[in-house]
Amino acid sequence: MQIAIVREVIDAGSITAALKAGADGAVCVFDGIVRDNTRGRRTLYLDYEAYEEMALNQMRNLAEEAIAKFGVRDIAVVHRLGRLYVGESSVLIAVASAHRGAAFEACRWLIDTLKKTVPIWKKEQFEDGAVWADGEPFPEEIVRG
Amino acid sequence: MQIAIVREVIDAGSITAALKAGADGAVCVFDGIVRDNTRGRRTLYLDYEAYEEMALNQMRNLAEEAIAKFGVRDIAVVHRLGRLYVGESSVLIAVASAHRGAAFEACRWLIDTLKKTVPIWKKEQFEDGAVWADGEPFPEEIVRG
Amino acid sequence: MRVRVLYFGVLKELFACPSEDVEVETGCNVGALRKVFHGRMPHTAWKSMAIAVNQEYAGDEVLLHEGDEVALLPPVSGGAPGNVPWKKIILPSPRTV
Amino acid sequence: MRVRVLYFGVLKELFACPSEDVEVETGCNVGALRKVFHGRMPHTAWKSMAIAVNQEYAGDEVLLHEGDEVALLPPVSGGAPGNVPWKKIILPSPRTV
Repeated sequence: MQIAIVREVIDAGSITAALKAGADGAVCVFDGIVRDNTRGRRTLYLDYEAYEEMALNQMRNLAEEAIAKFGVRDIAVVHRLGRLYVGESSVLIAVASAHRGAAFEACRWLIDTLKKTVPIWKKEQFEDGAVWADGEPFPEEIVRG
Repeated sequence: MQIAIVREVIDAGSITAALKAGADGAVCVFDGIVRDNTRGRRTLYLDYEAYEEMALNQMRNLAEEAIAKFGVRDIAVVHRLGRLYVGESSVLIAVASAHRGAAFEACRWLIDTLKKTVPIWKKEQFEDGAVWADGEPFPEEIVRG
Repeated sequence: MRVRVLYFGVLKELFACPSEDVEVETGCNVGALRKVFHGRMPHTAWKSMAIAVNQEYAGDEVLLHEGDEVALLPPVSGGAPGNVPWKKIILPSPRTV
Repeated sequence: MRVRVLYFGVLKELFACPSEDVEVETGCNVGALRKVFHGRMPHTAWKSMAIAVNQEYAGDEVLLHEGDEVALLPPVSGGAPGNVPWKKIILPSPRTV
């Protein structure tokens, strides 16, 4: 299980190569990349920041939960922080499994859940100003306010 | 749109790098790899063969259909033929899209449909003999016998 | 008239050749050709067979024409390992029509 | 007793600092701390805020202890671009408790 927060370019090739093993028939990869616009407004770059120790713990917990829940063999979750330009990968999730169904489902669940529960934030820089990205609302079990 | 049948190693890195564009926020990749066993019987290698011109046409048609159906921006589908050993990729499908939901759905649909409709076959070599892999049954609209 | 029949996968081994030229009557359709080949194949190989004419999947009603490329296609198994269990197909000795 | 409160994302800008030491009464729980901060934040930033104590999400009933690390977490937005439209959050000038 490779769980990491990095500040340099995410190397998808070496991450997935390290993940594969003989028992795997399928690897599903999600690569989240910086888009050039948000609703038509041109993006210059994004600044990602995290509550880093907690984010790492959460990512590790999610990966363990996904292995148990979907029966996949192994998972890599790598998130990048700092300033990212258009086309750069902010997150890479790779899931290796004997069968493809579990690989797809675990990969989708991981990115969906990561986006709601892992304490990472991004600020988007447009040509005419910057905004903090609106996150998806926390799941009910997290906010019991 | 990159649609190809190759006989050498599939280079996932260059395929996905060539696919990405500024408007994309998500790339979903499916990497099908040769597993070391089938139901516990040890696999030595697989021999893939195709009705090549028809397979290419089918792959192209599927990619076009997926772009229309799921609204994704671009797709690469590369299948390898010949002798493949454990751990090698037989097929790579990459889908680039503004949003992740469509990327996942198109990628899943492409591999599921490819496996049922694209004329490619594989023969598995075990230590004690070889068998042609049982394919999934053709969809009803294909076999109207 | 003649059509070219291509065999793939297990059928190529079953017939011990990749293709044959087959003489058919004018007006012969895919269904009629299917019947001719039915008798030459064991049941397991026949199950869920598809036929393509000139590289398009073709139903039984499709008419054949001189020079058509007709492919007999066992269930395909490209891509990654499937979830379907693999099964041994017993090959009989090749026969001629 | 004292707890260390960490601010992230828009809150770090709102309070113009990444963290503060806050004096709270013994027996203070997350809910009570939440109320203290409620008054300091505009509604848009407050909406759907989560609180973590020592790096675990904590509900209102969780008791605070001397030296706890308490993090105020705006809705997270890691990963790839979301499907949720982005929205400008207006930052008021920082105030003190």
